[in-house]
Amino acid sequence: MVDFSLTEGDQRFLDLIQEEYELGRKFAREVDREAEHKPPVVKTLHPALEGKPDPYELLHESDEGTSGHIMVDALMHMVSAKDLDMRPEGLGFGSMVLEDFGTDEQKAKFGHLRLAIGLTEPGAGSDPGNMASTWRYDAATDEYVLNGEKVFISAINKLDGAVTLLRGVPDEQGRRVFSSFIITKDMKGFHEMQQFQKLGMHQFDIAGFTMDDIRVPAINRLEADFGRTMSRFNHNRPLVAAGALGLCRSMLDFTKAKLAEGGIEVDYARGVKARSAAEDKIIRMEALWEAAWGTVMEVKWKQTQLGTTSLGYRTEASMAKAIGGKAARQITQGCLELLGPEGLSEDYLAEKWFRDARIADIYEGAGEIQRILVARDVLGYKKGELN
Amino acid sequence: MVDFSLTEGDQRFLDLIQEEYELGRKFAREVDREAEHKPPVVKTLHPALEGKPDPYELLHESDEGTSGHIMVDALMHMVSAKDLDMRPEGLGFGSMVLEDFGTDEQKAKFGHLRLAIGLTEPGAGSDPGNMASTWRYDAATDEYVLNGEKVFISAINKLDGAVTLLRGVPDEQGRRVFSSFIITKDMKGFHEMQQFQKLGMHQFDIAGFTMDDIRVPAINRLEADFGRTMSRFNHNRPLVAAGALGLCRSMLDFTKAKLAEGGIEVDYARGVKARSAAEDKIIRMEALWEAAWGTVMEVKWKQTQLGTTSLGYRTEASMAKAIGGKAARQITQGCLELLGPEGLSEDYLAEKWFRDARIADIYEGAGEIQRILVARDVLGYKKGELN
Amino acid sequence: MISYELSEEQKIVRSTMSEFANTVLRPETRRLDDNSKIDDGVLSALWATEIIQSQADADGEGRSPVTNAIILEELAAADASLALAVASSMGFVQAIADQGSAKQRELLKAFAGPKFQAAAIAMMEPSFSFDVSKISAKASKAGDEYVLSGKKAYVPLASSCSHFLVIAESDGAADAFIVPRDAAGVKVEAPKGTLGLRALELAEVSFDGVKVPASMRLGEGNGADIQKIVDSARVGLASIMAGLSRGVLEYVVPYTKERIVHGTPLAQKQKVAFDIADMKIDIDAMRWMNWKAAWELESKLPATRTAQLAYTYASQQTMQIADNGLQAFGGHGFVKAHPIEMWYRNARSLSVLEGVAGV
Amino acid sequence: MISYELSEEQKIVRSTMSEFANTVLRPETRRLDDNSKIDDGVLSALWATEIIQSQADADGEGRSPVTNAIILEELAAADASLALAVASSMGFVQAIADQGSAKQRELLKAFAGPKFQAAAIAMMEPSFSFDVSKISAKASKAGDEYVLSGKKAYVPLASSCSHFLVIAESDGAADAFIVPRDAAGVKVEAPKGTLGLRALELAEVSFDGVKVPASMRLGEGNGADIQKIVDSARVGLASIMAGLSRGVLEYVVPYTKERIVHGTPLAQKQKVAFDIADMKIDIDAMRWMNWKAAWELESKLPATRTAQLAYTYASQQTMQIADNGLQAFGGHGFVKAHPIEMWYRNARSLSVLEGVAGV
Repeated sequence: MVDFSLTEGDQRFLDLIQEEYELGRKFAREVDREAEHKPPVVKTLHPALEGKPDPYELLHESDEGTSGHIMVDALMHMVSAKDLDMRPEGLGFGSMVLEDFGTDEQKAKFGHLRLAIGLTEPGAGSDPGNMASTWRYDAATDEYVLNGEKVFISAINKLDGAVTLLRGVPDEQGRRVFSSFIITKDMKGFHEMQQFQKLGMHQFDIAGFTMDDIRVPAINRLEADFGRTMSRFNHNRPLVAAGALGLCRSMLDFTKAKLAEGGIEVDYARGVKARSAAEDKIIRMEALWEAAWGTVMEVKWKQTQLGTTSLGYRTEASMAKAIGGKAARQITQGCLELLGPEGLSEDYLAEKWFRDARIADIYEGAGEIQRILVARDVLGYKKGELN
Repeated sequence: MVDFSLTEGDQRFLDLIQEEYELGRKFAREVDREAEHKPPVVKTLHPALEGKPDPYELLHESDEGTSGHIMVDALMHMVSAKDLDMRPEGLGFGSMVLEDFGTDEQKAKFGHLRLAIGLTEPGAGSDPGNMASTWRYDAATDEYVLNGEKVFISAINKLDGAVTLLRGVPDEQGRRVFSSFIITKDMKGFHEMQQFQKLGMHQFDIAGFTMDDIRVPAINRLEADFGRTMSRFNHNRPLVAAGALGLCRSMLDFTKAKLAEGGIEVDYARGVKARSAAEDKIIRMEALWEAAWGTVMEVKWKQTQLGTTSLGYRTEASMAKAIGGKAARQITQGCLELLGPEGLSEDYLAEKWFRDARIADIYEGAGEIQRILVARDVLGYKKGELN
Repeated sequence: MISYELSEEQKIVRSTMSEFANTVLRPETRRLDDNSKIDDGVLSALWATEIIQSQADADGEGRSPVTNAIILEELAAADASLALAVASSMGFVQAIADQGSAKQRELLKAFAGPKFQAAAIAMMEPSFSFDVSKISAKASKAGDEYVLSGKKAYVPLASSCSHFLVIAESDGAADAFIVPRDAAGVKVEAPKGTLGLRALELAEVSFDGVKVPASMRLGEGNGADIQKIVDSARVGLASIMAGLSRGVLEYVVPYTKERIVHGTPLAQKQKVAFDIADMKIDIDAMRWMNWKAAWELESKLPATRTAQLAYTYASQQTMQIADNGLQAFGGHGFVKAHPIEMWYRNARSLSVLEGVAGV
Repeated sequence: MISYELSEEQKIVRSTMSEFANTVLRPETRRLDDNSKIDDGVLSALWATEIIQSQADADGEGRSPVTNAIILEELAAADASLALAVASSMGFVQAIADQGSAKQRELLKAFAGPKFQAAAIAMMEPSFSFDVSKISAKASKAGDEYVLSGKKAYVPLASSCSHFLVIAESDGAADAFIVPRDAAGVKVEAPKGTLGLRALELAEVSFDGVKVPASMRLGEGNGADIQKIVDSARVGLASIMAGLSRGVLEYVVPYTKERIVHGTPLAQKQKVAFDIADMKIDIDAMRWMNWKAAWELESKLPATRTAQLAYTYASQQTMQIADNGLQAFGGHGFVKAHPIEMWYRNARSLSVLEGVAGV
């Protein structure tokens, strides 16, 4: 049965995370101003959260009475803006790849590590064909030797290491085989790079690392080739969209409240000809928000049915990411336009949300890439036929 | 000196053409309803124009006291919608190619003919590489033999013949050389096709012809290769945009008048926050109209400076066509939205303008082609580097 | 508990309707547009689907706005005019089934039979300033009657309707009145030629001092909730627009794959491929929005906001999809050899017809 | 007689300004944004261009809104904040030169000198409901004086200004008053941190019962035409936005040609190439709209409509150009190693600052 009701359990989690985000909001401006120039503030639990359980952990422990942890996770992302990382980083993207594709032995050995994912390279953007980083096998020591540079990595500063995807040096046939390796920061040859200075998301670490003859044994090599490593994106992409929608939710609510103070209220009953320009714009932005919400929830529902490692929902994941990225751009731009000059001020978070949101259509696969993936599926094209 | 004033002479021509268009408007609905099912009504002068001089002919005779005939021609196109062809077709596009590139001998022989241009083929769209029609030289009779099919030809029904661009059968090197030929309807092997049934522009003939072993002597072959034949587009493309803007002008004026009757008036002084949704939409549409107007007039000014056959304004011509085509789509769609259900009625011309305007972003090079041409110029790319 | 799972019955209805729409309706669509008329054969075929009949049962258990949204999308993927012919009667029947008194619901028996029977909500008015929030038609109470005056426009199949549900302002608020077509003072005009949905024979109906017994005021004593009728109409129209958009996409895909330009299929041009991706994304999003609003209606929750958002999004994106679809066809999009030009007209028409449908 | 021909003088001014902007201003732009301040050296260099001085001559023959539109575009192609620093003082000087009484125009002598001198129009107010048509600041006449009260916001370089031209409502209509910065009751707040144009030190200025002699009411007896000031401001801002957009395009072109993705330069992807074509088309269109509105101002014709349309188009398309420009850079657009992220901030800021400029 088609159903859009929230269970009481769902609502409890949404309230919990909302409360946590609102606590964070008080510190958001300060962190936004300073996080780029100081080392990341919140490596440990933020004092404001002392004694409060982690809602995501609670959900992980039990999703009984809810619409299911995959769905609730997405709903929690959409509740409002997350302005602050207030908890130590959980398991990173790399840890999930390990969980999905590691052997039992590898999970036993590395399962405790919190691992980022190292994919992008400075000259390659989203194009794996351009990857310059390499692995080679050294038969003399039975080790793999890793070299190269990875950038735009979320939270690498706060994690223990990374799963990194590299291309082999050419084999006998001249092929350069993709393979993934687990590396940790304490390894010789691992060099962490400085934080990027960026438009927004100052609260969110994005940096990189270089590999300078890092040597690892065979157990550090994952049976996760390019396709398998990337498949985790199907879980993540809709969540990136959901996070952007949470931010847009705050932006829309703020804008509506401020306009209402000046007498501009949104009436959903009337037709377009009875509306003010501001009202019409808000209705159109909220319509886009709902469109993206429905898309995110549909893929999360499908993921629930098929299981996370299934490839059966990857087009839907790309669709969610594409429409979420578009919503992030249009809604933040549109709200700031409606807020007028006062919206530019650092006295409010609106201008920060405008800056923060812009990454949503870029990372974890830009909107252009998602559209190519969707178009390939609709048109029945393979890679190479449509790029 | 930058100057946007109209001379008294300019204004006289604009008034003349406006008067003519308004006379035509009375018959517009009838022609729209019937022109597709009956042979074109107006092959000769429409009785309503009896005794009235042709403003374009007047302008051609003398542009003294005006901003110049190239500029005034464009301004006249933008005055309002041309709902009806009320005069016998003037010189066609093909005649202009003859004028630009014919020898004196050819002009003497064919100058009296009113010639369309035959470029597009049913399977080729805008892609000349796909042209299947051919010419071959028959040494036995010293004649050229022409075969194939041409479609989407403006006013072919009303003209005497066409200049048609064909590819040669492969020569010794396997090359297929483009060449243009003058053909007339009375030639053996020339078959006129039936009018297309179409969305709009019913008043405007678009049809095609087939060539079935048409034989012509050497004098019918023009020294106009592909590039030269196409160069005439630089003159025409901005005029297509201008015609679309004339139509949009009528649409905007009608919409503003009808909304004003219901109390929605456009105030250009206020800011966006003091506007109704309808007012804001009209201002944005009029802004797009002005943007396109400025672009059309700039290329026409440049054409005036450089001369019509110059290639020095071709990127500007593409820009004018692209923005004019975009304006035609957005403004007609937007106005009908504002007019609401009553705008759908055949009691008014608005719904006709909506249908008529849609061709503007397609013929004489679709918006996509214009953007490729503009991008090539901006990026310094040649054909083949960007398609 | 959030779920996108269709019931078994819904899955069957969907595939049945899809099959019916593609095989029976789609081949007729150009002919009906050319003739500006839905002929009796097609109307009978539509009626034989029992879509309307299933709305008319007295206890209301047979009705599901979600199922109706699914049905309308499937019908409209083949022909938006025919989908709206169904949605129009559906709106009438639903409003009475949902909000009518017991006596008023008796009228619905006529819709349960095997013979085609049209009825429509008469909401819109022939004015460029019309807005659903500003109704000009008036109903004034005089004793045990209301006297109804005003002009309604764009009523689907008006001359075939047995009844109209007329929305009129009464005592400062909008209200609804059940009026038989043959009541004194009711005049159905000849159909207007319209941009799109031509086969629907959209016509004006004027009400000149029509006497309506108080018992035919929808809901009798307390009157009706007109906003619910508008909400349902918005979802109905949005579902039809989702279907129309899907029809465009399904037609554009094979064409652009087959059409070779400069040596490559059109579909391999990024501009075209991105448009196609956006169509797919927006069509799915419309559907989920429609389902959500329909689910709220089905759950008797306030649906005004979601219905407005679904309708706004569908209106905006459907126009864009039809526009980009036409563009992908180039000159072939402008001629009647392909249905694209008709869909372009229908897309613009649907998005301004607030009030003539229901789910 | 329609012409797009620049005078010889305008051609020289354009190339001089372009050279100056690229060599002197552009290298400073990131540093100024980081420091949220325009330092004295840059201000002196700007002043030394004599742009402002040329506006201040008493007979008004030296002023040309068209030339000023050209200058602002050239400056903004390098740095929008610095262009607006110029446009802000220009707006002040122009309003007084155009509409001031002889006595008021005497004040402009101070702007003819060699030392940097700022002044600004104080139009906007610190309210989310602010609109140029709804001014809250009040000026009430008391004898030979006006008493001015209200709060103004986003005044460029406020703490460096010698004077403000304060727009306030007086007797039911908007009016303008020349107020020295050191008048009693004037308080300049510390600059606000803002999304963009950070170097401009945009600040609030409050006017608390400030006494303004009637002789300092712009235009004296009959008051001023505030709409002309707004028109001129809109054209000024639109010219700056055209320049900013051009800066984006000129930066995007080489990058996308050099950046190889999947074996081909980014610029050969249709999506990117079409965005670039649209940027070029829109930037040129903005320029012609700006020239047309500026020409109307210069010709003393009513310019409200064209100024509004130029401003509306520039606001809308500049946001889109900065947005698409950023997108073409992908992750590199989000980091401060490239100026794109700053232009994205500036684009959004410029389009909401109605009233702080002039041509």
